Amino acid sequence: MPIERDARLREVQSWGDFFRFAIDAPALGSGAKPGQFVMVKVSEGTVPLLRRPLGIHDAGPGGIELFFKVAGQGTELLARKKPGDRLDIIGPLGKGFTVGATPRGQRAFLVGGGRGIAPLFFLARELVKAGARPVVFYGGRTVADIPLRDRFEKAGFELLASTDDGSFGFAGFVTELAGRELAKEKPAAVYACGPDPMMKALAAVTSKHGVPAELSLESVMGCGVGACWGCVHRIRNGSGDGWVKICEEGPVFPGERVIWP
Amino acid sequence: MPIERDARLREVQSWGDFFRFAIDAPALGSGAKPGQFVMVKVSEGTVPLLRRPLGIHDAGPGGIELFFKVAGQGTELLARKKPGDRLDIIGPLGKGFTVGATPRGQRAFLVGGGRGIAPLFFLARELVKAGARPVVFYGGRTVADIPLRDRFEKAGFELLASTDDGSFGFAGFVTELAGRELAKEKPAAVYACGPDPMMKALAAVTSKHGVPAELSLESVMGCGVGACWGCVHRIRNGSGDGWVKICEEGPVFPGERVIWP
Amino acid sequence: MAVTAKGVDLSVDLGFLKLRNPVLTASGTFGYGLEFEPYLDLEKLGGFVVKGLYYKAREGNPPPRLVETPSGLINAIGLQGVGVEAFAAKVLPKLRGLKTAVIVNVCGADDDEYLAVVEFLDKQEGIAAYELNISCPNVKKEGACPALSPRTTFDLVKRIKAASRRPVITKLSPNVTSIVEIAQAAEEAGTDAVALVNTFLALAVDLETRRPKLGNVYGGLSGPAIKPVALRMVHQVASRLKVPVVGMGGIMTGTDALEFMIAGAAAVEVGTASFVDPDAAVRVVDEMARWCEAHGVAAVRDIVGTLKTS
Amino acid sequence: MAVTAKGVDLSVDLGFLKLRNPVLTASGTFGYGLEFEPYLDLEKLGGFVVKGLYYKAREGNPPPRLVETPSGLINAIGLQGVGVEAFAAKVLPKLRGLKTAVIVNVCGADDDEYLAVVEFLDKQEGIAAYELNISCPNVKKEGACPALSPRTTFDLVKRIKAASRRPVITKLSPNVTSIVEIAQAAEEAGTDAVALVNTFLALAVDLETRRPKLGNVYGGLSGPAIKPVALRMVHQVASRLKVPVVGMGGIMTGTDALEFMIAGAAAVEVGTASFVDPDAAVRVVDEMARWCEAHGVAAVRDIVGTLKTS
Ligand SMILES: Cc1cc2nc3c(=O)[nH]c(=O)nc-3n(C[C@H](O)[C@H](O)[C@H](O)COP(=O)(O)OP(=O)(O)OC[C@H]3O[C@@H](n4cnc5c(N)ncnc54)[C@H](O)[C@@H]3O)c2cc1C
Ligand SMILES: Cc1cc2nc3c(=O)[nH]c(=O)nc-3n(C[C@H](O)[C@H](O)[C@H](O)COP(=O)(O)OP(=O)(O)OC[C@H]3O[C@@H](n4cnc5c(N)ncnc54)[C@H](O)[C@@H]3O)c2cc1C
Ligand SMILES: Cc1cc2nc3c(=O)[nH]c(=O)nc-3n(C[C@H](O)[C@H](O)[C@H](O)COP(=O)(O)O)c2cc1C
Ligand SMILES: Cc1cc2nc3c(=O)[nH]c(=O)nc-3n(C[C@H](O)[C@H](O)[C@H](O)COP(=O)(O)O)c2cc1C
Ligand code: FES
Ligand code: FES
Repeated sequence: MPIERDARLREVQSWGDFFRFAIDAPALGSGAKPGQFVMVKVSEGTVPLLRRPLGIHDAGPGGIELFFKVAGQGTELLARKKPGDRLDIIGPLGKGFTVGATPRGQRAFLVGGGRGIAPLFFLARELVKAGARPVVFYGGRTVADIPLRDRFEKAGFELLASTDDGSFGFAGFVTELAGRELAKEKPAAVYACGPDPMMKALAAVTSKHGVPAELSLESVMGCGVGACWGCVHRIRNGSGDGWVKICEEGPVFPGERVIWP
Repeated sequence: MPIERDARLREVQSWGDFFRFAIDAPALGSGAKPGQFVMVKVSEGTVPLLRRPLGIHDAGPGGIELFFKVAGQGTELLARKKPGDRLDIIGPLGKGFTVGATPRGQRAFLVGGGRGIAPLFFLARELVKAGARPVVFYGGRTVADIPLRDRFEKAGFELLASTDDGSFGFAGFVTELAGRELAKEKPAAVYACGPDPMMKALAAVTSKHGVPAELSLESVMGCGVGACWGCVHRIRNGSGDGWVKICEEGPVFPGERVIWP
Repeated sequence: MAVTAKGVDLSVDLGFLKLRNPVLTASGTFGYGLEFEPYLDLEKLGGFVVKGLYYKAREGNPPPRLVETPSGLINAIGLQGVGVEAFAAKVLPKLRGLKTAVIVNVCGADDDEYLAVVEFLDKQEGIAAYELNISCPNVKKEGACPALSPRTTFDLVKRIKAASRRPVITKLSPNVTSIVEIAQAAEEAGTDAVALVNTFLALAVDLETRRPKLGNVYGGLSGPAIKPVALRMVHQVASRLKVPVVGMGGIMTGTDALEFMIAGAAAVEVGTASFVDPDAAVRVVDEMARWCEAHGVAAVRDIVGTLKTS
Repeated sequence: MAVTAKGVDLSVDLGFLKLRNPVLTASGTFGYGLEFEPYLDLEKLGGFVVKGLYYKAREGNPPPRLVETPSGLINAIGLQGVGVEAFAAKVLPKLRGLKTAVIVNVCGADDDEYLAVVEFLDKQEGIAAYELNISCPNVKKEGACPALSPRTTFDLVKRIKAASRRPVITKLSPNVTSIVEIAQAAEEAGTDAVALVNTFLALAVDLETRRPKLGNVYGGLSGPAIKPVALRMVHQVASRLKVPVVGMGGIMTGTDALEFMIAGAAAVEVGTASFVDPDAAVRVVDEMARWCEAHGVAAVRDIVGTLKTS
């Protein structure tokens, strides 16, 4: 987990509030696994003080890609960076998705809501490499919230889109869409990232059908390295329930272990 | 004294740590008098918190010019601005130099040390307009500290330069240089801006020769509008000595009224 | 305006004083008000608190008097000012006409001087209330002031209340173990309201000279840096006192002001922000109005103390 | 390194403990140390203070546990941790080999638990000293803790000192009227050193939900925002106590650390900065060394308490 102080922003693509950064950072790209994240310094000064956690959207020997939505001060500052700018990034951090949970030849459902789609592109590529057949479910409030459709399709991934307002694809929650497909034919595994309500609903569906699910959780993070205990989520343990550090034991947890408020 | 929130940086010229900004801001330019200053917002956030006081380097109906040296965090941020960027500026503030102190046809000495040269360009122009004959003394530690030489000469002003290290012009303090000229033939008035030691030395020279001097003082400023009492300097009053607000009664004071620590 | 274009009622009633809106400017950051006339319409403010007044004119502290810190400002002005007589003769007449609440920040080197200031000002017209500044950290050694103990607070407030013909808002110091105890002492002594917080006693060091950056060694920290602590203190005090609380500390925006009101402040004061933007206080009023409109809040006073802590 | 390439001696002697250099990491911001091994060489630190330890494992507070403020961070972790037994079994063995001072931050729900922790740890090897955390604002209601009164401070420190076979550094709270009084109480009770400051009790409000932004309502403010107040307190305490002072609060750079030492700190702790840069503490050591070299300071200890205030 190096500190890459000389990462270079190579390419920026944006759709409204959504941004995709291609970053030259060999040290980060090589070791990365899907579902892991990085901590990005967004300000040179003390406002905001902390780094921002962002999932690894894609990775290779040359570096990594990020995909983020402007949510506030930090991502707003990050969005102003221009190609050629230096970035200060720590990672890869955390434990990722279990690619191996989907045997060769079998189907895996990847369910992403809004910015939660970010880590699923990297995951889809790794699943294909492993001989699995990813099906991507991509949902948003409206069509503007699902800008990565083309990217997934160009990459040759099967993608089903949904919007709450019906402005594109299936009209309704992405969890409904995924639920229907899942009822038709069970996938070997479901991998998901998105807002808590979506994850909660999905956890219900998958457990009902007895399909193993892996959920990537979010929280405000202090250190990202397991030192501050600031990023906890309620998780079922052998020993019982407890506040577990998302940055260290997560961000990905088995659906049945996640306890929702 | 308007708040010009939509001033536009038109042109940037720089020499190492020194920057000249030409700014479109009609509301600021029209009313300005030489020796007055403006308060410039340097950060969108809370670090640094306060505006920075900068003298008016030149002014006209279209706007103003600033000339500054990077001294720390605020001027460092300011120096990053690019042509086209918006600037948030309050001014013109304070009382300026008394152009009328130099009668038509007579000579005035303008003594500037380092960044202190800033307000003297505007002053020289106004003196010429009033039919006076400004002689500019421009000093710095080394040649790199006196980048505005050409500008003054191109504008047709008589300029005598000095450097402490002798790398350009007279070798020694600008106050010595001015002192010698002053000993030869007294000017009607001396106007000065620069570091305290220079001002102090100059005040001594001018009072020795009985030449009226006007000194532009500096201080950290909170409000720039006379409300915080944060910018005081020791000044002789009819009533006696006191801490006087530089932003309101100054920044320019008669040499004999200024009390040095 | 007391009622916005879209019909939101911004007025607040402190009992002893009705304000057009809850936004005042903080003492020492708004001069005598007049300095700001070029930048804002004083009658758009709920009111303003003038610079701390002693009976006699004061020299103040040697410079430097100001130093910036991350998201903060330390000041050690030392309450330089004109004294009550010059204030009454030169300043007050110009303020009298204004349709806004003029509050005078009352100071004293000892209890007698506080009393003298109040007795003198009681004879003047055009003052809405006194803000009793028992909490300035820049006058006595290491920030000593009456607001550091319930006993001295009680005694001074009691004496001033007995003498004053005007409402008294007691301004408290954050440099205490229990600001609730001090506030309660002021309430028992009969204060009409409490204002908090004054500045935090602070030090900045110049590494190169190995000297304090301020002429007075210590100074008072203000600005956004202190807001979270000020907000906590306002919440603690407001949830226990009967008299209204005037909240301040790092308010830069309408959002900041509304947070203080939700925490329990019946009104707020804008301080350091006026240095950054001379018209900041009016901007705060406008932002507050817009938020109420957008959130269907009919009267801003309805949000006071609505913080849900469970 | 104790002596830099250019021959600057960074070592400091607290009397009871010699440190390679004056830079420690602050409790709760450096985990159990091991989390940071990928990012820095623990043996380049003067030492590190591990996360606060209770006798029993603790749940901690419900999230959200962190919220940022201008130049600051409010935390309400609530001292979630593994408890002494797991610490001794799983963590301590890994730390024992390290050539750096390992200091354990000792906590307790009551005096008996503090004592139990010390008695248990006294039986373990590989601990250089105890930092007695009597000042955590996130455990009891509204930040109640022993460090808020000289009496409770004296009693607890006295009891711990009587029992402990190791040096005790008492960690003080800034949420007090007179930190000098509290520090003197700790000194009279026999503490070997004092560490200050812990966090400032603070509140952040979410305007939209009208709820506190932290699950625990109040939390502790740290980071650059608090540095000027922390520096003032270190100066006040160091100029009056005989025992050494460990200073902290918003230290991000070597300059910050040196300012604390000039104000009187014999050593410093780097806290929140380690979140921003996991290797911040080592960077602080390097910057400190470079400054000494550039300014002809032969031994960094020579600058301790050299602030000229007149
Ligand atoms: C492991 C992990 C991976 C993530 N990956 C991505 C990603 O790939 N793309 C992406 O767009 N976002 C991602 N996020 C969320 C991202 O970190 C936040 O949107 C970002 O930190 C917000 O910072 P800000 O300064 O812009 O907003 P702030 O001003 O800090 O906050 C804006 C709002 O968002 C809330 N918030 C702040 N931080 C978080 C957080 N970490 N999680 C949830 N809510 C938060 C705040 O409470 C506030 O209400 C990830 C979060 C985690 C924990
Ligand atoms: C009326 C007036 C007119 C000025 N005109 C000009 C000008 O035309 N061109 C120009 O380059 N500079 C001018 N200055 C000085 C300029 O304001 C400071 O250099 C600037 O504020 C420094 O800000 P900073 O954030 O870059 O440095 P900081 O990080 O704030 O400070 C850097 C160092 O400079 C000191 N300092 C900060 N502010 C001042 C100040 N106002 N005066 C003296 N020392 C200070 C600090 O104590 C510190 O040691 C003027 C100052 C005043 C009061
Ligand atoms: C330069 C300056 C001068 C001040 N003078 C006074 C004063 O005279 N009387 C007083 O009660 N408070 C005074 N204060 C404190 C402010 O009124 C206010 O309580 C404090 O600054 C916190 O609010 P803020 O963070 O919005 O500035 C002063 C503050 C500053 C920055
Ligand atoms: C997330 C977090 C957890 C903390 N936990 C502890 C703790 O367990 N024990 C303790 O004495 N101090 C604890 N502190 C306080 C720090 O040790 C330090 O005193 C404070 O943060 C000020 O230093 P800083 O501004 O450099 O962070 C904690 C601080 C933070 C930010
Ligand atoms: S963010 Fe610090 S422990 Fe997870
Ligand atoms: S800067 Fe505020 S009075 Fe001069």
